[in-house]
Amino acid sequence: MEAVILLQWTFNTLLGLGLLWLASRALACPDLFRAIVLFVAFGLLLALAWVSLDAPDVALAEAAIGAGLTGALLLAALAGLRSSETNEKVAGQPAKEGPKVRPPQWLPVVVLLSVAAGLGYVVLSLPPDAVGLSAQVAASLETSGVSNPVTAVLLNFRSYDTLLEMVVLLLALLGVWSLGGTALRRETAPGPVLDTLVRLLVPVLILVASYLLWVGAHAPGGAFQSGSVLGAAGVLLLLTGWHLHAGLAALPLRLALVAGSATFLTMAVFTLLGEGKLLEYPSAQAGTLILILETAATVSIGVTLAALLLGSPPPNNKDHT
Amino acid sequence: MNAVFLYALVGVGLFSLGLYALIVHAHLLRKILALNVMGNGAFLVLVALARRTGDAQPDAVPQAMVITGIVIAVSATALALTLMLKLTSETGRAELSDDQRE
Amino acid sequence: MQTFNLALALFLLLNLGAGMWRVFCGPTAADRMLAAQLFGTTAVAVVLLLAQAYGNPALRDVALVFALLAAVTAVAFVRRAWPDQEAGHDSD
Amino acid sequence: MILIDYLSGALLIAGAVFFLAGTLGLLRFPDVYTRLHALTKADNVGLGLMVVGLAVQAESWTAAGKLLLIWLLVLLAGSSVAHLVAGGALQRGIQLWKR
Repeated sequence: MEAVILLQWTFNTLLGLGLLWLASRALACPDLFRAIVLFVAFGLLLALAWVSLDAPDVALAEAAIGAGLTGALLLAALAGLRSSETNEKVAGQPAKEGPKVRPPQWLPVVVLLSVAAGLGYVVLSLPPDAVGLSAQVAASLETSGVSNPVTAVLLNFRSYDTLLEMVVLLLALLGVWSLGGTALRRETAPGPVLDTLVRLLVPVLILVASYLLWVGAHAPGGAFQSGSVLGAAGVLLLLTGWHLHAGLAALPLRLALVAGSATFLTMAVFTLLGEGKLLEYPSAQAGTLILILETAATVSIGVTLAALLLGSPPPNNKDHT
Repeated sequence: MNAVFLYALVGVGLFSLGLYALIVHAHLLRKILALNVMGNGAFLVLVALARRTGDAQPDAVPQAMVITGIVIAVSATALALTLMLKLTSETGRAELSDDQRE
Repeated sequence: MQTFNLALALFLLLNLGAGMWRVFCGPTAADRMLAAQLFGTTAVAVVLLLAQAYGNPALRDVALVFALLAAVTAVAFVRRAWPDQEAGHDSD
Repeated sequence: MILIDYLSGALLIAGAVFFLAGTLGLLRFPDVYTRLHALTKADNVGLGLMVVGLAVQAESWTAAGKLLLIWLLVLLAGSSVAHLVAGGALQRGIQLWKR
């Protein structure tokens, strides 16, 4: 048993040091592309940290978002940055990407050290044992309709959080769209290999998304993880030149985007009228209601994440007239 | 020192590193990366502290909040990146105007 | 068997650290991306080993998502972020 | 039981050796094409051996099936990406290493 503890301790220490090192390299690196690759690697290590911290639900979300979607978003933005910089013909701009770090001035260093020291002191002074809300969660798990505590918290006990989160996602997309978005790119045709890869991978991604949605009731998984995987499928399609059929780009797309928020709001109104409390489900139907909510949320999260990568509303029939 | 405080301290370190980079770097893409590192540091503190339950199951509430946070962070990053691209196409440089004198 | 699995996971983590060198040195963007790709595969193996060591089969789903999502970043790189002219050719 | 543990251990160690070889190749080989060659060994054989080694230990056939699925997915993605990167590198005129 001793050896196991020692190994775990070494693993955790190395992982922690690796995280700090990768983050500092990613932030200090002179080349932006390298910084992004380091940041993606940082996301991968962070997912390993969630695994060691016994938080598989978080690890799933991080694996889908931190290691996949964020990297794709950042790389796409870097490409956009390069093309707009070459369009503007700003002299010496590529060199400007180079070291922007001024020699460390004393003020930020002092800020860094005092923030780290203060926060470190606070963290270390916390009691080593704290049950938090886990007792309450365990006590109410029976009536929540699901047996995975994290899903129970997200979709039942604190479902107002998730309701507002759906709205935040929608607002982020509206923000992107109202900025006029970025110019839609003409993707070149994918070669046969990429084409085959996408044709094989996208159905598997959709299948895994559905699996995670279903399994979320009793094991790690749920709407967020599932929606992120679905979003990754959309991102993969968009990157290889697929585009939404113009007939689907107007109303059906909007419906998919608001499905999560709308279902949540409807549910909130009904529970408020029926049970007298916001989003408090009758425990007999809770499982079914949660599944309905999660399905709608998954569709919305997936479509929103893919739309965020696209950057501007896809052209629809009305635009042409 | 057990794994809980190890990871919590790493989280604090990440947050401070991110804050420092946010202040000293002028390039907006770097500032966005720095914000993400800061956020991940905060998440790490939350999830690490949620595990102070001994052998029992970890506290599910902070974990749920972090999952929400991860999805919010990626959508906020996408919005920030769009703002950055917009600014670059307007001004030709991915920096805030304050930093143009150096 | 638990000790053995954990020891292997630790070994792979060290391996990962060594692979980091390539992300720094490049010299081409493709080299950096390759290193990140190896990171993804190693992370899959580490998660699978940890799933076995901790007796938590749910962690295999994490590895599954890793395996699926590794391709997304790589495709984003090949399709978007790869500059048409490489600044530094291989020289070493 | 013991025999199975030995078998699984041997497979896992063999897998780890391929990962080590992949990393060493990534570090030591002279150009992007040879590094690709080294990398795909870790992707395909290294993870494959590990997956078989873990599948031997797995608690059920479904668990073993999921492990196999993970390997197949990595195989698919890894080989396609290797092809894309090599093709892209040739297109961009990254020269092949000559002794």
